[in-house]
Amino acid sequence: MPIENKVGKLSDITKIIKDGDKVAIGGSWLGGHPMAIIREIIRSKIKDLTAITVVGSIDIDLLIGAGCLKRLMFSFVSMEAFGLAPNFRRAIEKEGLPYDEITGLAVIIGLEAGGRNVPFLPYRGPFGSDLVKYRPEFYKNIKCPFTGEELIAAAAIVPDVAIIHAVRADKTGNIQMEGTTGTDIEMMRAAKKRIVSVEEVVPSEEIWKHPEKTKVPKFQVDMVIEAPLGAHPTSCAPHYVFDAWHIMKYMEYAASAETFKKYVQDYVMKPEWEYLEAIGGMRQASILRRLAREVKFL
Amino acid sequence: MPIENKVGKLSDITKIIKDGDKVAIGGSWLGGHPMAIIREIIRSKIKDLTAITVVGSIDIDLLIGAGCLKRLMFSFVSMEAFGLAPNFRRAIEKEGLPYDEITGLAVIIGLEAGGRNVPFLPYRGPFGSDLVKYRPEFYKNIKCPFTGEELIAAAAIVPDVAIIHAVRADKTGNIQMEGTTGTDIEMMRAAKKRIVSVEEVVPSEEIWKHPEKTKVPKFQVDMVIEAPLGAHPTSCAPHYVFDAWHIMKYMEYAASAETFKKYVQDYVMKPEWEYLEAIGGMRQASILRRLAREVKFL
Amino acid sequence: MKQYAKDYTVGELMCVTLAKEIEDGDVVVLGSFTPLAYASYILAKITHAPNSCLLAYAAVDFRPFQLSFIRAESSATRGSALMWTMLEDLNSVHLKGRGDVEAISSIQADQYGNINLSVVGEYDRPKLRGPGGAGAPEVIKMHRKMIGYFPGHSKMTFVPKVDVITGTRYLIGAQERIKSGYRPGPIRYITNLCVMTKEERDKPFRIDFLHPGVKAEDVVSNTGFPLEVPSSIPETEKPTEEQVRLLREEVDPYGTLNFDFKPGKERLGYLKEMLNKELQAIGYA
Amino acid sequence: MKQYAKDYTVGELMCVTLAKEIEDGDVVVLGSFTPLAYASYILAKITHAPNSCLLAYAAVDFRPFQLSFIRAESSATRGSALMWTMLEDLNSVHLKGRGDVEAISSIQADQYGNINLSVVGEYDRPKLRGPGGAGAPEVIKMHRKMIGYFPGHSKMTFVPKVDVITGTRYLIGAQERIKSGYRPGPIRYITNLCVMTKEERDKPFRIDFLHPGVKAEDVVSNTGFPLEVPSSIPETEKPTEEQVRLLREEVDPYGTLNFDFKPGKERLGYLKEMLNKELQAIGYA
Repeated sequence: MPIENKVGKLSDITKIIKDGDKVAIGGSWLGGHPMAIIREIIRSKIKDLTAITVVGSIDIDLLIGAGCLKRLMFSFVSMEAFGLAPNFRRAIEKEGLPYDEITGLAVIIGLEAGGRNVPFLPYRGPFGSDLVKYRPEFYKNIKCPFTGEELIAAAAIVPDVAIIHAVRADKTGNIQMEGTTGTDIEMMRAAKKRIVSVEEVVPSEEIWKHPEKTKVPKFQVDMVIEAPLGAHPTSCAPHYVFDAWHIMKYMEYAASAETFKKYVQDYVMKPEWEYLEAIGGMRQASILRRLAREVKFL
Repeated sequence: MPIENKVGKLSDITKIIKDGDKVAIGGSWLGGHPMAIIREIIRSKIKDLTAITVVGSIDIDLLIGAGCLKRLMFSFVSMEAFGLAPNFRRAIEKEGLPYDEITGLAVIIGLEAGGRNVPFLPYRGPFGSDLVKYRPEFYKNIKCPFTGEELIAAAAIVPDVAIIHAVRADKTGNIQMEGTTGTDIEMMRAAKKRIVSVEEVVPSEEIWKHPEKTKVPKFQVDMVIEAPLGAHPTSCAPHYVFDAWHIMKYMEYAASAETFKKYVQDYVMKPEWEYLEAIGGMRQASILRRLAREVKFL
Repeated sequence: MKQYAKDYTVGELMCVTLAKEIEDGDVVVLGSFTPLAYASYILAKITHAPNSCLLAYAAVDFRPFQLSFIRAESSATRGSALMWTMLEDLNSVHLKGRGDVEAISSIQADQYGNINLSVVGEYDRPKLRGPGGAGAPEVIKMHRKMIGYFPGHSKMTFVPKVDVITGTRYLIGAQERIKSGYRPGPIRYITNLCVMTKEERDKPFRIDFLHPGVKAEDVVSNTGFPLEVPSSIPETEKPTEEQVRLLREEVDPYGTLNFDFKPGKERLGYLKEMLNKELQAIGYA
Repeated sequence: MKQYAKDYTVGELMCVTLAKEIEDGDVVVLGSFTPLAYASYILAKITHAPNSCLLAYAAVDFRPFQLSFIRAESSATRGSALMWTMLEDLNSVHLKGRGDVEAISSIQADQYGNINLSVVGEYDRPKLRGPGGAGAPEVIKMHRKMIGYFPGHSKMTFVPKVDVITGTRYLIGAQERIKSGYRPGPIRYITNLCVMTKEERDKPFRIDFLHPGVKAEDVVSNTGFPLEVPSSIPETEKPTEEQVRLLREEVDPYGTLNFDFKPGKERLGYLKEMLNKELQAIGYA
């Protein structure tokens, strides 16, 4: 028997992600989103997705702007210091994009429940929040059978596909991460299928040297794609920082639906290697990596 | 403000562990039990403890034999290939030691619930097991408020104290582990107070070099004790193996209650450094460490 | 004797005021990248609270670092003592109520301890769709203290009742908190005008400190709900010269903490200037 | 063509039979240190199932290693691709039903798929207090297949009804398993006499294979409950010469897998001999 090889190309994602799927998107804030896969979803014209994010930013905004979503589940979507997410705002305020806004812990605990094969998990949840009232399909009251305490049950979340970005993997699918992990690991446990883009595919010997860096076991991975700088313009800590310069440019393009179409043309609808040249190529990559290394402790 | 120093001596454990406490004991099978602390509990004549273990061995057998326990919560206690645990058997078969035998996942999930501040957690538990019937205070049926599915609720377990053994710590209490972790981390989260014995206390700089090896944050640690070979005669993977030779000797002593008293005199009721000499000193330590290093992959 | 600074920005004043909320040994949580909060915690850590445990991104107990607009995440990661996932964070800190402080901000906040990060207007027909609350709706109940900071104290922000309750402190008085298994602690808002505190469900926010030059009327007229106004309100302690020096030279040389206080049209220019300094620092500008 | 070994122990026969249960790509779980199961899985991994994922202690997807009595844990640890806690194991494998095989043993087993690792006799007045089940009571339901191995096939072990149900397969037939969210798979017991399988709640265990030299009557008379005895039962496939060579020279040179088959009074001597060989191997004997 040969050792199985899960390494695919970006264009192979259509073997796993189908129109209408519920897709959990890894990363958090402006960090670690699987942006190369996101761009490939747009290139592949995959439609009617339900995106699931805990704390999303440009990943969600881009998918919304490109028209890939029919629904959104989130606890937070923002461009942080760069402002509110423009396509996200437009789609909800003007176009009525259907969405489920769930508190952050309920998304995390819901994914945990999905991963561990229970339909719910209880916690001392957000009593008093209107979000509980608005989305009863995600929150129910439940009484502890031992103490009688009233708790909130968070409903299990089971994505069809999880997509995350990581530092490295071997071809069998053992995944290493060295920085912010967000809810990536919980998404991988909960989802039915999983795609991981990585900075580098390495021989298994490299994985065995540092098992403590491996965060997802191979049996929770269906496809590995080598995509250097694959989280750009978000970060891959501690290897490169987010690209503030590109994000400022994105915010300009995204200021209107019309100019945003041009962003998609200028940056997304071309091969990934050309994207990497368009955002500044090797020099910009060096800047982002150097900034990530040059930190000063007090 | 000075940087706090949580490093104590073995004899300081009486500041934290009190007669009558519920004590969760880390380690699993013949590995990683906090044996130096266990011996110190016996030396300090701490009494009426309720021990909580998932998969215990000589740690539990020794505490029982020395008369420190008034109750035992466990899913498994055995000397594995060396046989059943002699004091454990005697105490239950002959002396009626009260105990709660709980299925392994219910102990783990119970500790998890204790750590996350919920009185229970649901799972697709051991329906049909007599243990569920015998210990209703640990198991209740619960219905999912979303799907109506019947699940089993495992009751939260909140130890007064958790004791574990680890590889290294800094003086502020950040704890690194490099091998089997069992349920040590869950015990540390669940307990009200925590004591960790470590092979070595190191400057924080050593911790920062490999944050991915740190498994317990300082705010979950109340006392750190340097105790080299502190898991002996159990293992501290991958640094030393269990001491099969000493365990065979233990099994001889433990064959009867009378000879076991002599074990306690000969090995336990003396300073820990003398214990380490009695079990073979530097030569035996070298053997156990060498065996742990000499592994062959196929 | 303390030498108070004569020259400081309102951001610096809020920053040192927030830093005082950190007690030595506290578990301090950071969510989104909020420069003012980062600067406060790092300042506290290198001055009066060296035993505080700072958490941000996946990094636990990270070493205090020099703040920059773009490098907070890699700095925290590279200086951490432990790395964990959000679920491990929940299991070790949030659900347990083990966090002491996590300064939050909000689009709207009201007299009841509610915050709104969801929408302005009706939920199904928003005038403004906000970012959402992330973990804030839940952790403001769980943490020992609920600390908010508001760079623009106005009736737009401090409304009688928020349009949508994204989250709420829920358990306010010490007794109800203890009874429900959480540690007691106040709701305290640090704004560009004052410090105000609410400690009981049935009592209003009270003005504790007025920033230098601010009058109680200024606060009252900019707040959309009734306040307790003590007859004598002390002035907020000014930053010391040493604190200002530490902030400007050590903690935050790029001036990230002042970013939130720049008027809308100046922000982009300020941001570009900060980023250019970062490029210069690595020799790429 | 396969060359079958002429010389093999019953332990080796059971070991290669158990190895056949591992399919390539399976997630295989080890609990306690059970030499025969370890040897089986490692043999499978280096022959027909290189893509299986072996889990033991904290080690995930560990490299196949040479077995010894004392070094299994450090070998698994040092060769692992990932390390996790028992809770992470539950969250990734057990609760999800993602495990394929975890061979268990038991003091008693009955015709219903129940196992007893608790007590022989009455629960509150035990004649024998067993070790307890650890995770077995729960995982025998969750894993795809329930595989048991029993070195001493007798009426002492295979009883009509276990004294205490420590755990049970609970969901047996394919339909009820799928309906409850678990993958279908048989209960299969590999003993020193035969291989027997139960696939439906209402059907008895069936003898699938008889070990060389064993007759169906031998099995029936040593089993305390009714069995389905097909009219023609194939012989268990013998170990090949290559399998025996691999076991003795590569996988298990210390002969740990035969330990369980030694009579009580020989065990200690056998153990000391194995340990002495380990000391010799590192130059300390």
